[in-house]
Amino acid sequence: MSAATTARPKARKRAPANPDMTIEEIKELLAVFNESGVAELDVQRGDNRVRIKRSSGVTHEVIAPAPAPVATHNASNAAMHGGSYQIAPPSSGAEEPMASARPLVDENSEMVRSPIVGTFYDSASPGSPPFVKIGDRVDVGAVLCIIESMKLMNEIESEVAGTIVARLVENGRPVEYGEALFAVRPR
Amino acid sequence: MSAATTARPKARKRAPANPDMTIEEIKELLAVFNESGVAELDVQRGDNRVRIKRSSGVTHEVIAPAPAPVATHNASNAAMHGGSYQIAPPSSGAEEPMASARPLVDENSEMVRSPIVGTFYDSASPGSPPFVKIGDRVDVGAVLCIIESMKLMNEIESEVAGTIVARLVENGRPVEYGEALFAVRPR
Amino acid sequence: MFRKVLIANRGEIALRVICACKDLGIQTVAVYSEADRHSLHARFADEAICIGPAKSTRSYLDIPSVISAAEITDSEAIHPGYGFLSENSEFAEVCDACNVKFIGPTAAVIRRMGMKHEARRAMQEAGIPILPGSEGTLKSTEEGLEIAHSIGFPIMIKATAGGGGRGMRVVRDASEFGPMLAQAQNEAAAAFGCGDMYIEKLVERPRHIEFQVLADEHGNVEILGERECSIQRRHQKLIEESPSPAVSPELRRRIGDGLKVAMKAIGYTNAGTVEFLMDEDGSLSFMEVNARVQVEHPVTEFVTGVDLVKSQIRIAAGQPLSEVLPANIEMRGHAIECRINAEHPETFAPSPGRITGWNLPGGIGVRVDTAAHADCIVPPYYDSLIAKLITYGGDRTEAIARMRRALDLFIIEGIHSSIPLHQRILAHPEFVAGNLDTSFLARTKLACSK
Amino acid sequence: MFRKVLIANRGEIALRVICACKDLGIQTVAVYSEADRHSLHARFADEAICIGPAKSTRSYLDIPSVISAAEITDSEAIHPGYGFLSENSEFAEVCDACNVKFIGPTAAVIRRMGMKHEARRAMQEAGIPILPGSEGTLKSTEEGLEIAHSIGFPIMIKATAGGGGRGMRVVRDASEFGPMLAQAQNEAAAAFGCGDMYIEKLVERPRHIEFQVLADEHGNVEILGERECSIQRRHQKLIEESPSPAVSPELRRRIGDGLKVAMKAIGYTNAGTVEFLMDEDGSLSFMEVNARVQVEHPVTEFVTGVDLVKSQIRIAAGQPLSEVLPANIEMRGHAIECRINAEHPETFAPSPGRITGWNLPGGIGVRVDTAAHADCIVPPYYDSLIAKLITYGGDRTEAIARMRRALDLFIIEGIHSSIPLHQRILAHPEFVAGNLDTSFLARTKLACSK
Repeated sequence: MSAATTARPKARKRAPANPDMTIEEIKELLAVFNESGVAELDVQRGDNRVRIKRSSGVTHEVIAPAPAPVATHNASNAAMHGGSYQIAPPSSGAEEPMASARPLVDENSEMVRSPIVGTFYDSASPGSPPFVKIGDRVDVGAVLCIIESMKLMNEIESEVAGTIVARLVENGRPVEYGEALFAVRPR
Repeated sequence: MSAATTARPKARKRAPANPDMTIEEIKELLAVFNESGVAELDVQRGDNRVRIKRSSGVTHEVIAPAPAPVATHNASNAAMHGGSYQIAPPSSGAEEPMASARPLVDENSEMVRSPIVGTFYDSASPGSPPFVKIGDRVDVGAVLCIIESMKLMNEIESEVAGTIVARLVENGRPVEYGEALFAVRPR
Repeated sequence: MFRKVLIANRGEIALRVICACKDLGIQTVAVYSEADRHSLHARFADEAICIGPAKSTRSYLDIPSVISAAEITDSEAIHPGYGFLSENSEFAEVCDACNVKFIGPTAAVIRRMGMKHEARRAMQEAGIPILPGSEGTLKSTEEGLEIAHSIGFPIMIKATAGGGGRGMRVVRDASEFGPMLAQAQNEAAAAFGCGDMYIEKLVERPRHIEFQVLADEHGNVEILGERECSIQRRHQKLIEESPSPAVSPELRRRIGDGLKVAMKAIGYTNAGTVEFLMDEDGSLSFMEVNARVQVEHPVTEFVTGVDLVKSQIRIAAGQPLSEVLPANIEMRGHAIECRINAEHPETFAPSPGRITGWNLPGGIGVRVDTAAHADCIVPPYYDSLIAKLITYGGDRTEAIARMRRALDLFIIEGIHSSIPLHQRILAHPEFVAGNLDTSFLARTKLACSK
Repeated sequence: MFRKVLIANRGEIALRVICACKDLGIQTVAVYSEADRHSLHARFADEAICIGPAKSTRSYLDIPSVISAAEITDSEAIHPGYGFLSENSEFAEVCDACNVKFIGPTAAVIRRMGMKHEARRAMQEAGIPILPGSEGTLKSTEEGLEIAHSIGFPIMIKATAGGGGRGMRVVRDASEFGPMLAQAQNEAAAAFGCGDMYIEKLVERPRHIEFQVLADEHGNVEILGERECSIQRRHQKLIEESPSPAVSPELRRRIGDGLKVAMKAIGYTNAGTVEFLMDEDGSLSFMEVNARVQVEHPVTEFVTGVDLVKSQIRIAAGQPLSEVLPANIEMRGHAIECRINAEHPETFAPSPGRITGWNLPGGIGVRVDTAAHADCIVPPYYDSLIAKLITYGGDRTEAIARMRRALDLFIIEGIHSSIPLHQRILAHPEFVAGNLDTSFLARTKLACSK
């Protein structure tokens, strides 16, 4: 299961109405500004705003749109682990759901997500050692955990070979479809 | 009555969904700004807003009109004269009402707007010649027309000295508060 | 029936009247100030006329502008809504003079009902119970003090032209009487241009109960039950319901019968509301007449099935009540209204601005009257009511459950609203038990009464 | 009463069930597909569980996912809404096996009602009029042709497992019978995995009339009047109303009495709808039973005052009808529903996408059931119903006037909707006169029937 196959189950941030201004566009604005010789330029586009000021040879102030609401995503993850299932506001539209887990782990790691709704178990039976621990190296097909669904124990196997860098669900917790279980850094 | 005191009474076109301002447009704005000699330029178009300031220098303030809606205004005027009073849709937000008449007349002309709701008459009595014609030069206080309201004939006087460059209402038509009656180019 | 009606108002009530006109097949003319250019009442009317700048004294309250708008559009009648010109007898007179039908009582009746001591006298003559107090206006401080002593403190000093709590003082002790009277007199003179005062016995913690009147132009009067409006903050109603949990069928019938006589004697026509205070013994005493449609009229519409605004228009067009109303009106079920205001739910600070997120509750038993919508601007110039949320149920319990649910599903983002306060009130055991009076918000500490 | 209910559905009906649960003080669990992550049913439920990707076979139709969601949330009951798993007897069985109460009839009854020829037989046994046709399924083409001859052409060939017009053919001439039967059989086998067919006499231009049933788990059955759903396009209902302009009180009572016997004999429980065709003589013939809550249930709620979804839940919790329903249900007034679909009003092409502008109509006599809102996305994966607009009036004329007004005030921008079509239908003299049948759209040229 690749990180791109399933989306994050819980996102709570409202999406901006306009596409975000890119760094390229801001760069271009700065170039235009420098050529122009004006003292101040203020560009607003929906939630995005850029203000450029010249004050006799001092710096240019750039208020760029916050590109990555890191704090928000952490908060969101925390809420998820707390067992809350509250959902984003109605008007939040297209989002980049995958961005959420990024701050927790390395850029290159992939999420192992639950393919079904059920209960997460980290070992074959109560008391036995967990299938995997953080830092373990796993091969494709290695059993990572069990999701119990309708009295059936479903073994969840790794689809990548790599190292477990994070575990995201406590033993015995319910999980949704698509919920992130482990982060694996491929090798 | 200065052009800035009252707003356009009738707009019927749905505001465009606000295409984002492009860098090209901002560049052009900067060029216009530099040529203009004004101190500050503030352009808002829906969610988009551009403000440009010059560090030193004084002169007067310019409200930059949205350049586009020529067609809309003509349509609007036509509809208005047809007696319809339908109004803009709810979602259309901040507009620059003053921009409306600009395309009809010279940049420097000012609108004489109706200070009351009533019926427009261009002469003192049926059959007598109109108070003013296009091309006439008028002084401050010159009677331009009559607005009948509650059986009272209210003489509307020019607040600027200049030349009548446009007349916007037909004889005997109802007018709203703030509706443009004449355009006058000040001298 | 009228061919075209002008609505001299804005916001939800303007839209409410437009709906009634559409339901009757009547063309509509909206008037709007520059601040309301993009408002729904201007959009949904067949014609819309800008009548002035944002300031209401120069637009919605400006009689010549409104009348001119009626004239240039050939409107045959004007519905004034509530507030603004609705109880302005001069406006009603000008309408008459201009041959435009004013949808409401006659100018003479509006004027008489506006003089509180006159209305009081008219009710007393018709056998409606009134509070002990002065007969007519006070001639002097000495006379006032004497009357106050005779009925016993605490008493209320009230301006005959009063409204909204202005020119009103509670006096608990004879020593305060002189200064309080002077204060109230000054306030009334400044606010209403008339410093005439009268005295009434103070009812502590009263329930506010009002009866809905419909009267045609042929001498027929009907009473459509009562509403309880005890949940108030600074004399501003927040929640209303019908029927009142405190009014028995017997009391309802008795007051209703009295009011039929009284309103006929007064020569009342069209819709009106007679407000009462109920003391702790359950006795009702007349307070005042509101000579217009009331903000809270939908709760009566829900329980009686009668469209009050449509009725107003049909009455003004000369139809008799026998045509306007069904043969027998029975009150069925229970209805509650929450006034959703654009204000902070704790500080009550007004909160104008752009509504960025908006979800209206719907579903069974829910009615919403509003002119707001997603991405609209609530202007700072007018009153803060942005929506009326009304729920109906087979009984009060069901109406409350549905109101709670509807409040939960009502999303307003971008500005503050009174929804959180309404949620707290609807969840309060005293409210659920129907233990209501005008001090409810203060004594339950849900909001300071000041 | 249940502590917690899971709603195995999406859109307006999921929100409708959430409202009923909130009104009963029951906690709610929503399930949603990845496409519905930001939908209101997920937002307004107390808990929400993602059960799969957008494709409904892997989410809303996936029994293990739904059951697992119920298990991990400790839900005591599941409300299936309409569509999806609502008439899936296997799902009802799995619920039973997992000790989760399925809010609907028993698995056995759902299965029997799903076999159209079985339902037909059950009704016939209870004395409900059925159309002339085959007894049971056809054994051979020859037998079918013989039956067709005996009842006379034109006839309908229908699949016993059919629905939505699939596996159905009109045969007007004996020569067409063989090929048509083969076609229909193949279609049914492909669509439902069962090629069993039966024959019924064709009613040309029928009215579609259906009766609302509520039955408790103690053998009591009540009939809550009828709905007329004749305004259809390709077997999809567009407008429904109650009562039907074509059903007399006498006919209503007679069919109602028969249905009480029939549904009791069948062992029917919870809510259900019995569909009839009315021929040009005004005779009703049984067509099929829908063993679930109907899309158009709100019109019955308006005229009876009964909350059908709340009733479903209370019945499933074991309450007898004597507690669930008021002592005597009277039908009062008239209600109409327009199904507002995200589709082009002329081509009927689906129109998913972002709703950029949205104004819900409100005011007197208007109910809206919707899960859409300003700035929401209508996903392309599910059915196109985005809102149900229901109006009520003292009579049909008032309900129509209010529906026209509400349609005028309903603004949807960014996607196409069926509102313009509804406006044309509501303005059509034949509709106003109540001259309805299932060919209405075609014969009035308001939409092609194909």
